[in-house]
Amino acid sequence: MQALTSPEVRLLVSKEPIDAAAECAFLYTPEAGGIDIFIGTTRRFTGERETVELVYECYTEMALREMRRLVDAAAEQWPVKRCCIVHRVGVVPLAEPSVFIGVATPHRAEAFEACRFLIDSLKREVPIWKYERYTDGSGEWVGSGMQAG
Amino acid sequence: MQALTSPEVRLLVSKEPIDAAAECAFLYTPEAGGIDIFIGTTRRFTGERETVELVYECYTEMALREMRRLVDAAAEQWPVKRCCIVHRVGVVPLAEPSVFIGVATPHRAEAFEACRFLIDSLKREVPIWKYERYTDGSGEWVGSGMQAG
Amino acid sequence: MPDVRLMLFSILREKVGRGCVELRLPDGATAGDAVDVLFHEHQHAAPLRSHVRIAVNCEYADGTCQLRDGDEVALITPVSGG
Amino acid sequence: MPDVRLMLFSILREKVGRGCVELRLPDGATAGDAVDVLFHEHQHAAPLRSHVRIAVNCEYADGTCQLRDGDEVALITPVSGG
Repeated sequence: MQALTSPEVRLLVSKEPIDAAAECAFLYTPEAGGIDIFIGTTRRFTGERETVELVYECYTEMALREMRRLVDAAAEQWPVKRCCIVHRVGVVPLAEPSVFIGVATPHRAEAFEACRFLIDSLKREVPIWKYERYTDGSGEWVGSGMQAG
Repeated sequence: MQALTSPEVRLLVSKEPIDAAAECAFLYTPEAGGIDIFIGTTRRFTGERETVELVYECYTEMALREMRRLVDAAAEQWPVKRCCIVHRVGVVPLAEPSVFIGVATPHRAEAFEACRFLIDSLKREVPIWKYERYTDGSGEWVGSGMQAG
Repeated sequence: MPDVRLMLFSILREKVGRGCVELRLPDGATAGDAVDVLFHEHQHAAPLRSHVRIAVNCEYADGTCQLRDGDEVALITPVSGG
Repeated sequence: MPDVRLMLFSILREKVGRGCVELRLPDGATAGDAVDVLFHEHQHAAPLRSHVRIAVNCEYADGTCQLRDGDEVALITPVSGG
Protein backbone atom coordinates (compact mmCIF):
# COMPACT_ATOMS: atom_id res chain seq x y z
CA MET A 1 0.00 0.00 0.00
CA GLN A 2 1.24 3.47 -0.84
CA ALA A 3 -0.51 6.58 0.27
CA LEU A 4 -0.40 10.35 0.18
CA THR A 5 -2.47 11.85 2.94
CA SER A 6 -3.26 15.13 4.63
CA PRO A 7 -6.16 16.14 6.88
CA GLU A 8 -8.24 17.01 3.79
CA VAL A 9 -6.94 14.69 1.10
CA ARG A 10 -6.45 10.94 1.12
CA LEU A 11 -4.86 9.20 -1.87
CA LEU A 12 -4.25 5.50 -1.80
CA VAL A 13 -3.07 2.72 -4.10
CA SER A 14 -3.40 -0.72 -2.58
CA LYS A 15 -3.80 -4.42 -3.32
CA GLU A 16 -6.32 -4.71 -0.50
CA PRO A 17 -10.08 -4.50 -1.07
CA ILE A 18 -11.34 -0.93 -0.80
CA ASP A 19 -12.83 -0.13 2.60
CA ALA A 20 -15.82 2.04 1.71
CA ALA A 21 -16.73 2.67 5.35
CA ALA A 22 -13.28 4.06 6.12
CA GLU A 23 -13.38 6.34 3.09
CA CYS A 24 -16.86 7.60 3.95
CA ALA A 25 -15.78 8.29 7.53
CA PHE A 26 -12.87 10.31 6.19
CA LEU A 27 -15.24 12.38 4.03
CA TYR A 28 -17.64 13.34 6.83
CA THR A 29 -16.90 16.84 8.05
CA PRO A 30 -19.04 19.66 9.51
CA GLU A 31 -17.69 21.92 6.77
CA ALA A 32 -19.56 19.99 4.09
CA GLY A 33 -23.23 19.39 3.40
CA GLY A 34 -22.90 17.31 0.25
CA ILE A 35 -20.69 14.36 -0.63
CA ASP A 36 -20.55 12.70 -4.00
CA ILE A 37 -18.81 9.38 -4.43
CA PHE A 38 -18.00 7.43 -7.55
CA ILE A 39 -17.17 3.73 -7.27
CA GLY A 40 -16.04 1.70 -10.26
CA THR A 41 -16.73 -2.03 -10.01
CA THR A 42 -15.85 -5.04 -12.16
CA ARG A 43 -18.74 -5.66 -14.55
CA ARG A 44 -19.37 -9.14 -15.90
CA PHE A 45 -20.61 -8.40 -19.42
CA THR A 46 -19.34 -5.98 -22.04
CA GLY A 47 -21.61 -6.70 -24.98
CA GLU A 48 -21.33 -10.45 -25.53
CA ARG A 49 -17.97 -10.80 -23.81
CA GLU A 50 -17.92 -12.17 -20.33
CA THR A 51 -15.24 -10.99 -17.93
CA VAL A 52 -13.73 -13.26 -15.29
CA GLU A 53 -11.80 -10.59 -13.46
CA LEU A 54 -9.76 -7.44 -13.96
CA VAL A 55 -6.10 -6.98 -13.12
CA TYR A 56 -4.78 -3.48 -12.55
CA GLU A 57 -1.17 -2.38 -12.88
CA CYS A 58 -0.04 0.98 -11.56
CA TYR A 59 2.99 3.24 -11.76
CA THR A 60 2.31 4.05 -8.16
CA GLU A 61 4.69 6.88 -7.42
CA MET A 62 3.52 8.84 -10.44
CA ALA A 63 -0.13 7.83 -10.00
CA LEU A 64 -0.21 9.37 -6.51
CA ARG A 65 1.36 12.57 -7.83
CA GLU A 66 -1.10 12.76 -10.70
CA MET A 67 -4.00 12.17 -8.31
CA ARG A 68 -2.71 15.01 -6.16
CA ARG A 69 -2.49 17.26 -9.20
CA LEU A 70 -6.10 16.44 -10.12
CA VAL A 71 -7.33 17.10 -6.59
CA ASP A 72 -5.54 20.45 -6.63
CA ALA A 73 -7.19 21.27 -9.97
CA ALA A 74 -10.60 20.34 -8.53
CA ALA A 75 -9.97 22.46 -5.44
CA GLU A 76 -9.29 25.45 -7.68
CA GLN A 77 -12.69 25.11 -9.32
CA TRP A 78 -14.86 23.94 -6.42
CA PRO A 79 -14.81 24.44 -2.63
CA VAL A 80 -13.49 20.96 -1.84
CA LYS A 81 -13.43 20.30 1.93
CA ARG A 82 -12.44 16.62 1.81
CA CYS A 83 -11.38 14.42 -1.06
CA CYS A 84 -10.26 10.84 -1.38
CA ILE A 85 -9.11 8.77 -4.31
CA VAL A 86 -8.42 5.10 -3.73
CA HIS A 87 -7.42 2.69 -6.47
CA ARG A 88 -7.04 -1.01 -5.97
CA VAL A 89 -4.33 -2.82 -7.95
CA GLY A 90 -3.78 -6.48 -8.78
CA VAL A 91 -6.79 -8.73 -9.25
CA VAL A 92 -10.24 -7.17 -8.77
CA PRO A 93 -12.94 -9.87 -8.89
CA LEU A 94 -16.43 -9.38 -10.32
CA ALA A 95 -18.64 -6.86 -8.51
CA GLU A 96 -15.78 -5.58 -6.36
CA PRO A 97 -14.66 -1.95 -6.47
CA SER A 98 -11.47 -0.95 -8.26
CA VAL A 99 -11.74 2.77 -7.62
CA PHE A 100 -13.40 4.98 -5.00
CA ILE A 101 -13.47 8.74 -5.46
CA GLY A 102 -15.22 10.93 -2.91
CA VAL A 103 -15.62 14.68 -2.68
CA ALA A 104 -17.18 16.67 0.16
CA THR A 105 -18.28 20.26 -0.52
CA PRO A 106 -20.66 22.71 1.18
CA HIS A 107 -23.43 22.11 -1.41
CA ARG A 108 -24.33 19.17 -3.57
CA ALA A 109 -23.95 20.57 -7.11
CA GLU A 110 -20.25 21.21 -6.47
CA ALA A 111 -19.71 17.70 -5.14
CA PHE A 112 -21.25 16.10 -8.22
CA GLU A 113 -19.25 18.27 -10.59
CA ALA A 114 -15.92 17.80 -8.82
CA CYS A 115 -16.40 14.03 -8.51
CA ARG A 116 -17.26 13.71 -12.19
CA PHE A 117 -14.24 15.81 -13.09
CA LEU A 118 -11.99 13.59 -10.97
CA ILE A 119 -13.09 10.24 -12.37
CA ASP A 120 -13.04 11.54 -15.95
CA SER A 121 -9.56 13.02 -15.44
CA LEU A 122 -8.27 9.94 -13.63
CA LYS A 123 -9.28 7.78 -16.57
CA ARG A 124 -7.33 10.02 -18.95
CA GLU A 125 -4.29 11.00 -16.89
CA VAL A 126 -3.39 8.67 -14.05
CA PRO A 127 -0.91 5.91 -15.00
CA ILE A 128 -2.98 2.83 -14.19
CA TRP A 129 -3.73 0.03 -16.65
CA LYS A 130 -6.53 -2.48 -16.74
CA TYR A 131 -6.11 -6.02 -18.01
CA GLU A 132 -9.40 -7.75 -18.73
CA ARG A 133 -9.53 -11.56 -18.50
CA TYR A 134 -12.41 -13.12 -20.41
CA THR A 135 -14.16 -16.46 -19.84
CA ASP A 136 -13.01 -17.70 -23.28
CA GLY A 137 -9.41 -17.68 -22.03
CA SER A 138 -8.41 -14.52 -23.88
CA GLY A 139 -7.46 -11.24 -22.31
CA GLU A 140 -6.39 -7.73 -23.22
CA TRP A 141 -4.88 -4.56 -21.93
CA VAL A 142 -7.90 -2.36 -22.36
CA GLY A 143 -7.49 0.45 -24.87
CA SER A 144 -3.89 -0.42 -25.73
CA GLY A 145 -4.78 -1.09 -29.35
CA MET A 146 -2.87 -4.40 -29.38
CA GLN A 147 -3.60 -7.96 -28.33
CA ALA A 148 -1.79 -9.03 -25.21
CA GLY A 149 0.90 -11.75 -25.20
CA MET B 1 -37.00 1.59 11.13
CA GLN B 2 -39.28 1.13 8.14
CA ALA B 3 -38.12 -0.29 4.88
CA LEU B 4 -39.20 -1.24 1.39
CA THR B 5 -36.80 -3.68 -0.15
CA SER B 6 -36.37 -5.94 -3.16
CA PRO B 7 -33.24 -7.59 -4.59
CA GLU B 8 -32.52 -4.42 -6.61
CA VAL B 9 -33.98 -1.61 -4.52
CA ARG B 10 -33.51 -0.77 -0.88
CA LEU B 11 -35.46 2.08 0.71
CA LEU B 12 -35.08 2.85 4.35
CA VAL B 13 -36.19 5.45 6.89
CA SER B 14 -34.56 5.02 10.27
CA LYS B 15 -33.51 6.78 13.44
CA GLU B 16 -30.24 4.88 13.43
CA PRO B 17 -27.04 6.30 11.95
CA ILE B 18 -26.67 5.40 8.27
CA ASP B 19 -24.44 2.38 7.70
CA ALA B 20 -22.52 3.38 4.56
CA ALA B 21 -20.69 0.06 4.35
CA ALA B 22 -23.95 -1.91 4.29
CA GLU B 23 -25.37 0.35 1.58
CA CYS B 24 -22.23 0.08 -0.55
CA ALA B 25 -22.27 -3.72 -0.20
CA PHE B 26 -25.85 -3.72 -1.41
CA LEU B 27 -24.89 -1.67 -4.47
CA TYR B 28 -22.04 -3.92 -5.61
CA THR B 29 -23.21 -6.19 -8.43
CA PRO B 30 -21.50 -7.76 -11.45
CA GLU B 31 -24.16 -6.15 -13.64
CA ALA B 32 -22.80 -2.68 -12.92
CA GLY B 33 -19.51 -0.95 -13.64
CA GLY B 34 -20.30 2.44 -12.16
CA ILE B 35 -21.86 3.50 -8.88
CA ASP B 36 -22.63 7.04 -7.90
CA ILE B 37 -23.53 7.90 -4.33
CA PHE B 38 -24.77 11.11 -2.82
CA ILE B 39 -24.54 11.63 0.93
CA GLY B 40 -26.01 14.67 2.63
CA THR B 41 -24.37 15.61 5.93
CA THR B 42 -25.09 18.18 8.62
CA ARG B 43 -23.04 21.29 7.86
CA ARG B 44 -22.02 23.62 10.68
CA PHE B 45 -22.19 27.00 8.94
CA THR B 46 -24.79 28.50 6.61
CA GLY B 47 -23.47 31.98 6.02
CA GLU B 48 -22.94 33.42 9.51
CA ARG B 49 -25.42 31.09 11.19
CA GLU B 50 -24.01 28.19 13.13
CA THR B 51 -26.00 24.99 13.30
CA VAL B 52 -26.00 22.74 16.37
CA GLU B 53 -27.87 19.84 14.83
CA LEU B 54 -30.66 18.97 12.43
CA VAL B 55 -33.86 17.16 13.32
CA TYR B 56 -35.76 15.38 10.57
CA GLU B 57 -39.43 14.48 10.64
CA CYS B 58 -40.89 12.08 8.11
CA TYR B 59 -44.29 10.92 6.92
CA THR B 60 -42.74 7.52 6.62
CA GLU B 61 -45.37 5.49 4.85
CA MET B 62 -45.74 8.07 2.11
CA ALA B 63 -42.02 8.82 1.98
CA LEU B 64 -41.22 5.20 1.17
CA ARG B 65 -43.88 5.19 -1.55
CA GLU B 66 -42.56 8.43 -3.02
CA MET B 67 -39.01 7.08 -2.96
CA ARG B 68 -40.22 3.99 -4.81
CA ARG B 69 -41.94 6.17 -7.39
CA LEU B 70 -38.72 8.16 -7.92
CA VAL B 71 -36.65 5.00 -8.28
CA ASP B 72 -39.13 3.71 -10.86
CA ALA B 73 -38.88 7.01 -12.74
CA ALA B 74 -35.08 6.77 -12.69
CA ALA B 75 -35.21 3.16 -13.92
CA GLU B 76 -37.28 4.28 -16.89
CA GLN B 77 -34.60 6.76 -17.94
CA TRP B 78 -31.41 4.91 -17.01
CA PRO B 79 -30.40 1.24 -16.76
CA VAL B 80 -30.48 1.08 -12.97
CA LYS B 81 -29.17 -2.27 -11.65
CA ARG B 82 -29.21 -1.43 -7.94
CA CYS B 83 -30.53 1.57 -6.08
CA CYS B 84 -30.77 2.52 -2.45
CA ILE B 85 -32.23 5.54 -0.68
CA VAL B 86 -31.76 5.79 3.06
CA HIS B 87 -32.95 8.74 5.12
CA ARG B 88 -32.22 9.17 8.77
CA VAL B 89 -34.88 10.82 10.96
CA GLY B 90 -34.72 12.41 14.37
CA VAL B 91 -31.56 14.19 15.43
CA VAL B 92 -28.65 14.20 12.98
CA PRO B 93 -25.54 15.69 14.62
CA LEU B 94 -22.91 17.76 12.82
CA ALA B 95 -20.94 15.95 10.10
CA GLU B 96 -23.21 12.91 10.20
CA PRO B 97 -25.16 11.77 7.16
CA SER B 98 -28.91 12.39 6.91
CA VAL B 99 -29.37 10.86 3.47
CA PHE B 100 -27.58 8.25 1.37
CA ILE B 101 -28.59 7.70 -2.25
CA GLY B 102 -26.72 5.17 -4.36
CA VAL B 103 -27.22 4.06 -7.94
CA ALA B 104 -25.40 1.28 -9.78
CA THR B 105 -25.49 1.22 -13.58
CA PRO B 106 -23.39 -0.40 -16.32
CA HIS B 107 -21.52 2.84 -17.12
CA ARG B 108 -20.64 5.86 -15.05
CA ALA B 109 -22.47 8.69 -16.86
CA GLU B 110 -25.81 7.01 -16.17
CA ALA B 111 -25.01 6.56 -12.49
CA PHE B 112 -24.17 10.25 -12.04
CA GLU B 113 -27.31 11.38 -13.87
CA ALA B 114 -29.65 9.02 -12.07
CA CYS B 115 -28.20 9.86 -8.65
CA ARG B 116 -28.47 13.58 -9.28
CA PHE B 117 -32.05 13.12 -10.45
CA LEU B 118 -32.89 11.17 -7.29
CA ILE B 119 -31.50 13.64 -4.77
CA ASP B 120 -33.00 16.63 -6.62
CA SER B 121 -36.38 14.89 -6.80
CA LEU B 122 -36.23 13.71 -3.19
CA LYS B 123 -35.69 17.26 -2.03
CA ARG B 124 -38.79 18.38 -3.94
CA GLU B 125 -41.16 15.45 -3.52
CA VAL B 126 -40.51 13.20 -0.55
CA PRO B 127 -42.40 14.22 2.62
CA ILE B 128 -39.49 14.79 4.98
CA TRP B 129 -38.89 17.99 6.91
CA LYS B 130 -35.75 19.44 8.33
CA TYR B 131 -35.63 21.48 11.53
CA GLU B 132 -32.42 23.41 11.99
CA ARG B 133 -31.27 24.25 15.52
CA TYR B 134 -28.85 27.16 15.75
CA THR B 135 -26.25 27.95 18.38
CA ASP B 136 -28.07 31.20 19.28
CA GLY B 137 -30.98 29.12 20.62
CA SER B 138 -33.27 29.75 17.67
CA GLY B 139 -34.46 27.20 15.19
CA GLU B 140 -36.60 26.83 12.09
CA TRP B 141 -38.37 24.42 9.86
CA VAL B 142 -36.27 24.99 6.77
CA GLY B 143 -38.13 26.47 3.81
CA SER B 144 -41.48 26.63 5.62
CA GLY B 145 -41.63 30.39 5.34
CA MET B 146 -42.58 30.79 9.02
CA GLN B 147 -40.72 30.93 12.29
CA ALA B 148 -41.11 27.87 14.45
CA GLY B 149 -42.85 27.88 17.82
CA MET C 1 -70.57 11.23 6.02
CA PRO C 2 -66.96 10.12 5.58
CA ASP C 3 -64.73 9.98 8.63
CA VAL C 4 -61.23 10.98 7.60
CA ARG C 5 -57.94 11.55 9.34
CA LEU C 6 -55.83 14.64 8.68
CA MET C 7 -52.07 14.17 9.06
CA LEU C 8 -49.94 17.19 9.99
CA PHE C 9 -46.17 17.56 10.03
CA SER C 10 -43.38 19.97 10.86
CA ILE C 11 -44.45 23.58 11.27
CA LEU C 12 -48.13 22.88 10.66
CA ARG C 13 -48.12 20.13 13.29
CA GLU C 14 -46.57 22.62 15.71
CA LYS C 15 -49.05 25.41 14.90
CA VAL C 16 -52.01 23.09 15.30
CA GLY C 17 -50.49 21.34 18.29
CA ARG C 18 -51.23 17.83 17.03
CA GLY C 19 -50.01 15.51 14.30
CA CYS C 20 -53.37 13.97 13.62
CA VAL C 21 -56.94 15.36 13.47
CA GLU C 22 -60.07 13.23 13.01
CA LEU C 23 -62.86 14.84 10.99
CA ARG C 24 -66.38 13.85 9.98
CA LEU C 25 -67.25 15.50 6.68
CA PRO C 26 -70.49 15.85 4.71
CA ASP C 27 -71.07 13.40 1.87
CA GLY C 28 -69.32 14.46 -1.31
CA ALA C 29 -66.64 16.38 0.58
CA THR C 30 -63.29 16.81 -1.15
CA ALA C 31 -59.73 16.85 0.14
CA GLY C 32 -59.80 20.63 -0.30
CA ASP C 33 -62.88 20.81 1.94
CA ALA C 34 -61.05 18.90 4.67
CA VAL C 35 -58.13 21.32 4.46
CA ASP C 36 -60.54 24.28 4.64
CA VAL C 37 -62.05 22.91 7.84
CA LEU C 38 -58.62 22.62 9.45
CA PHE C 39 -57.51 26.14 8.56
CA HIS C 40 -60.88 27.56 9.58
CA GLU C 41 -60.36 26.08 13.06
CA HIS C 42 -56.70 27.14 13.23
CA GLN C 43 -56.61 30.61 11.73
CA HIS C 44 -53.13 31.42 13.07
CA ALA C 45 -51.85 28.74 10.67
CA ALA C 46 -53.45 30.49 7.69
CA PRO C 47 -50.19 31.82 6.19
CA LEU C 48 -49.25 28.18 5.52
CA ARG C 49 -52.44 27.47 3.57
CA SER C 50 -51.09 28.46 0.17
CA HIS C 51 -47.93 26.38 0.63
CA VAL C 52 -49.69 23.13 1.42
CA ARG C 53 -49.81 20.22 -1.00
CA ILE C 54 -52.40 17.57 -0.33
CA ALA C 55 -51.85 13.83 -0.27
CA VAL C 56 -54.65 11.31 0.01
CA ASN C 57 -53.72 7.84 1.21
CA CYS C 58 -50.00 8.53 0.75
CA GLU C 59 -50.22 9.91 -2.79
CA TYR C 60 -50.17 13.52 -3.87
CA ALA C 61 -53.69 14.45 -4.91
CA ASP C 62 -55.74 17.33 -6.14
CA GLY C 63 -57.94 19.38 -3.81
CA THR C 64 -60.94 18.18 -5.82
CA CYS C 65 -60.29 14.56 -4.87
CA GLN C 66 -63.51 13.22 -3.33
CA LEU C 67 -63.00 11.60 0.04
CA ARG C 68 -64.24 8.25 1.26
CA ASP C 69 -64.65 6.87 4.71
CA GLY C 70 -61.29 6.00 6.26
CA ASP C 71 -59.20 8.17 3.95
CA GLU C 72 -55.98 9.65 5.28
CA VAL C 73 -55.41 13.22 4.12
CA ALA C 74 -51.92 14.63 4.64
CA LEU C 75 -51.12 18.33 4.52
CA ILE C 76 -47.65 18.56 3.09
CA THR C 77 -45.93 21.87 3.79
CA PRO C 78 -42.82 22.48 1.65
CA VAL C 79 -40.56 19.48 2.12
CA SER C 80 -36.90 19.85 3.04
CA GLY C 81 -35.40 16.39 3.27
CA GLY C 82 -31.97 15.44 2.02
CA MET D 1 26.70 10.50 -20.55
CA PRO D 2 23.53 10.30 -18.46
CA ASP D 3 22.49 6.94 -17.06
CA VAL D 4 18.71 6.77 -17.06
CA ARG D 5 16.08 4.20 -16.25
CA LEU D 6 13.17 3.48 -18.57
CA MET D 7 9.98 2.29 -16.86
CA LEU D 8 7.58 0.11 -18.84
CA PHE D 9 4.04 -0.95 -17.98
CA SER D 10 1.16 -3.07 -19.18
CA ILE D 11 1.36 -4.13 -22.83
CA LEU D 12 4.72 -2.47 -23.45
CA ARG D 13 6.21 -4.19 -20.40
CA GLU D 14 4.95 -7.48 -21.80
CA LYS D 15 6.26 -6.86 -25.32
CA VAL D 16 9.70 -5.88 -24.03
CA GLY D 17 9.68 -8.60 -21.37
CA ARG D 18 10.79 -6.28 -18.57
CA GLY D 19 9.40 -3.45 -16.50
CA CYS D 20 12.65 -1.57 -16.27
CA VAL D 21 15.52 -0.93 -18.72
CA GLU D 22 18.77 0.85 -17.81
CA LEU D 23 20.29 3.00 -20.54
CA ARG D 24 23.46 5.09 -20.93
CA LEU D 25 22.77 7.94 -23.32
CA PRO D 26 25.05 10.46 -25.03
CA ASP D 27 25.31 13.92 -23.46
CA GLY D 28 22.44 16.16 -24.47
CA ALA D 29 20.12 13.23 -25.07
CA THR D 30 16.39 13.89 -24.72
CA ALA D 31 13.51 11.80 -23.41
CA GLY D 32 12.50 11.22 -27.02
CA ASP D 33 15.99 9.85 -27.75
CA ALA D 34 15.64 7.36 -24.90
CA VAL D 35 12.29 6.19 -26.26
CA ASP D 36 13.83 5.83 -29.76
CA VAL D 37 16.56 3.58 -28.38
CA LEU D 38 14.00 1.32 -26.74
CA PHE D 39 11.82 0.94 -29.82
CA HIS D 40 14.88 0.44 -32.01
CA GLU D 41 15.86 -2.53 -29.87
CA HIS D 42 12.28 -3.87 -29.67
CA GLN D 43 10.87 -3.42 -33.14
CA HIS D 44 7.91 -5.73 -32.52
CA ALA D 45 6.64 -3.13 -30.07
CA ALA D 46 6.76 -0.42 -32.77
CA PRO D 47 2.96 -0.16 -33.23
CA LEU D 48 2.80 1.19 -29.66
CA ARG D 49 5.28 3.99 -30.36
CA SER D 50 2.73 6.55 -31.48
CA HIS D 51 0.50 5.90 -28.46
CA VAL D 52 3.17 6.45 -25.85
CA ARG D 53 3.23 9.53 -23.61
CA ILE D 54 6.47 10.26 -21.84
CA ALA D 55 6.92 11.05 -18.17
CA VAL D 56 10.22 12.16 -16.65
CA ASN D 57 10.59 11.71 -12.90
CA CYS D 58 6.88 11.06 -12.46
CA GLU D 59 5.63 14.03 -14.46
CA TYR D 60 4.33 14.07 -18.00
CA ALA D 61 7.01 15.66 -20.17
CA ASP D 62 7.77 16.55 -23.72
CA GLY D 63 10.02 14.37 -25.89
CA THR D 64 12.42 17.32 -26.11
CA CYS D 65 13.02 17.23 -22.35
CA GLN D 66 16.77 16.95 -21.84
CA LEU D 67 17.79 14.10 -19.56
CA ARG D 68 20.13 14.17 -16.60
CA ASP D 69 21.94 11.41 -14.81
CA GLY D 70 19.56 9.36 -12.69
CA ASP D 71 16.39 10.42 -14.46
CA GLU D 72 13.49 8.00 -14.58
CA VAL D 73 11.72 7.98 -17.94
CA ALA D 74 8.34 6.27 -18.05
CA LEU D 75 6.65 5.19 -21.26
CA ILE D 76 2.95 5.60 -20.64
CA THR D 77 0.78 3.66 -23.06
CA PRO D 78 -2.90 4.70 -23.02
CA VAL D 79 -4.07 4.50 -19.44
CA SER D 80 -7.22 2.63 -18.46
CA GLY D 81 -7.64 2.96 -14.71
CA GLY D 82 -10.93 3.52 -12.99
